[in-house]
Amino acid sequence: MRALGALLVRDVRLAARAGGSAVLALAFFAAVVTLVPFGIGSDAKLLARVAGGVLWVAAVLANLLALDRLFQADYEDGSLDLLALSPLSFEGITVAKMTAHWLTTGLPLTILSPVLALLLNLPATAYTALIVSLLIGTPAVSAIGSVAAALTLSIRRGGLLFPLLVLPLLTPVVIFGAGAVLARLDGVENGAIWLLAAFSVAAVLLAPFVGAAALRLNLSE
Amino acid sequence: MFGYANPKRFMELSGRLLPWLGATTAILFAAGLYLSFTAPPDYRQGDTVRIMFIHVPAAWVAMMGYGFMALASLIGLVNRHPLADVAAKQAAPLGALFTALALITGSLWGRPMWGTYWQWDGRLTSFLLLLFLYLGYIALWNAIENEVRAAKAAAILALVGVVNLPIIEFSVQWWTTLHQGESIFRRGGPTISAVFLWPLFIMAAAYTLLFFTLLLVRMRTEILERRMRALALAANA
Amino acid sequence: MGARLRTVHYLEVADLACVRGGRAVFRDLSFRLARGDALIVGGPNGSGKTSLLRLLAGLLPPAAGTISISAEGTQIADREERAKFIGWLGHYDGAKPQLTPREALRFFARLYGTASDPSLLEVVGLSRSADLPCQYLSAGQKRRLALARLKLCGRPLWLLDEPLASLDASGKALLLNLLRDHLAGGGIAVIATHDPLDLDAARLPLT
Amino acid sequence: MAAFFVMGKYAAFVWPAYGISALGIVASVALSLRAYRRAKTRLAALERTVK
Repeated sequence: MRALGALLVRDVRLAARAGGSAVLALAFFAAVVTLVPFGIGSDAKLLARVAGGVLWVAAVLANLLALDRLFQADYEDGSLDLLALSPLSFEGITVAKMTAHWLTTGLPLTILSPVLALLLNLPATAYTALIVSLLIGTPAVSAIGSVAAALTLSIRRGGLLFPLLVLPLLTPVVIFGAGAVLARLDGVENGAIWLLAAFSVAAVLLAPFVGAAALRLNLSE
Repeated sequence: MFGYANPKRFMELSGRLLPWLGATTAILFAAGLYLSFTAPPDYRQGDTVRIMFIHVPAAWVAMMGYGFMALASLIGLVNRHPLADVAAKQAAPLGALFTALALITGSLWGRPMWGTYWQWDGRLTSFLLLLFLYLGYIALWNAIENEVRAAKAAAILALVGVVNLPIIEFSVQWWTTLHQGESIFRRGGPTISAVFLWPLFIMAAAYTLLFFTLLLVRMRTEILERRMRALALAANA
Repeated sequence: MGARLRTVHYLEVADLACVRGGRAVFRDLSFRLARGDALIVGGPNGSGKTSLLRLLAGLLPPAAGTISISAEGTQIADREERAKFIGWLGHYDGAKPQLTPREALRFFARLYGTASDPSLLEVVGLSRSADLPCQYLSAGQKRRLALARLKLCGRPLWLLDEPLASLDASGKALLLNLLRDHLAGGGIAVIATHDPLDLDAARLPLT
Repeated sequence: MAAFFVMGKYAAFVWPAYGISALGIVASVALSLRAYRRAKTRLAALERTVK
């Protein structure tokens, strides 16, 4: 366990440092959300209606920014070999990487989201739903993203292929996440948040094993 | 030779089977098309019902194709048989083709009803996502140089995809109820009267056989190409 | 955890074969190394030196043949089990550009579960640049950091891939000292290199 | 015969649907067969040079 903690602390430190992926993802998230009104106009009522969806899509895209090189940096500079030879199992490596990514990208995005929701005139009642849905949904993004990162780590320009692999698998997260915000907006209770939680729990529990299988195959061929 | 195991048996077997498979497919297509055009127009949809005879079979093969790909990937991963990887690799472009045909015919079929070519209806949206899953699989396979690693990575992706398909299907259906009412496909769908069952069934059989015929042809091509690579490698080693 | 592993009695390789990209790199390779033994693997590029080391490390599955370690009285052949005995020095040093040598060593100590030993930085001659992010270190300095990590993890079976690369004269002397201490302490080492290394070791030229 | 082509005023949808499907199927059959023939001849040529 100490080994897993060591890798987690190292990755959080690396991401948080200047030039690390954490700051980059936040800036990208803010940029995309700020761009939307220029596209669809500043009509407050319209913005309020699409705010939940826009914030959710922008959050998922911002998450992907840091995900495709989750393992690739270590693969290219020889660290992955050292991790493979450490007491840490491949499952442990994936858990550490997934958690580090969520702590440095998923969580900060969730914390920043209410501020950006102001820009989109999200009604006050929906703020808790936005934060809760992002809090529950972003771990699934980190989980599924880390599996795709493990699959594409040996591809030099895997960054282009990465969204294509991940986005179809993330549609349920966006549907239930944005759906939860919309449900709150319309004052209806349709269980979106519970479906999101179920999907997230499943993704987080299964990802380490699938990610480990992907790491093993990429290292042993 | 350490290189690629030479599946002599598969080549012989498929060589003998293909002519029969091709002939049967052609006959089924002829019969299916004849029945499709001689069936009476539907009392509600009129002649657009004929599009159903090529939309439903394409949709069926699109889904069956992904299931086949996932099964072949599982076999390839579990007992490392290279033939399973070849089958999975060659099933993908075919599956993608039939998914695209399902989307196009689906949109043409819905056009008279909806007034637009694209309607965010549950079934069509699911096929759009299925197309992305196919494209992701094909792209992943081509992006990795090392053949064995590509086969395994794609296999894992196919298995992750097939596990996610029902979830994606459910979430899209749930999502359509959120945003607008029923659509023609899901309001119990057009109740298919008996006279339409025969053309539908024969066309579905024709599409399925076509899938497997083309699959065998493409697998044989892949095997020949792999043998060429092995020879070329051995020649200048 | 690190110290306890010193008791590897021998490394046994029996008619090992390796296939890379559909081509047989080598086959029917057998040798046995006991405590204190070293093996220098020579041969031109592409003769499979790195592949052999990766096979021994358990990072690669052998196409044929077996590799087993006898440690603490048991025979271990499983790839991921064997990996826990390996001290690895690969082509790349695994130095994270944003981390400083001190932070890197502290990370490896916690990762490998061994006591962090800051004095190692002096031993390998990095005391002056201990707090400089690795991106500013020279290749030789990064290699010295890798040597410090190798010593720190205290693993009994060292696998070194072109260890002399980018090392200056004093670096070479440092490597030899570390190697001799390791072997004297009952460790085993397999070294893939072109350059002459005056170490009394068995030779295995891969054609 | 003309009624057949009008397709009960839905000709603009039925015929493109069949047309595109036919195009897709015929193209995939042709491409697959051509690729096979090309691979066969190139392999035969390579085997001759290697012998």
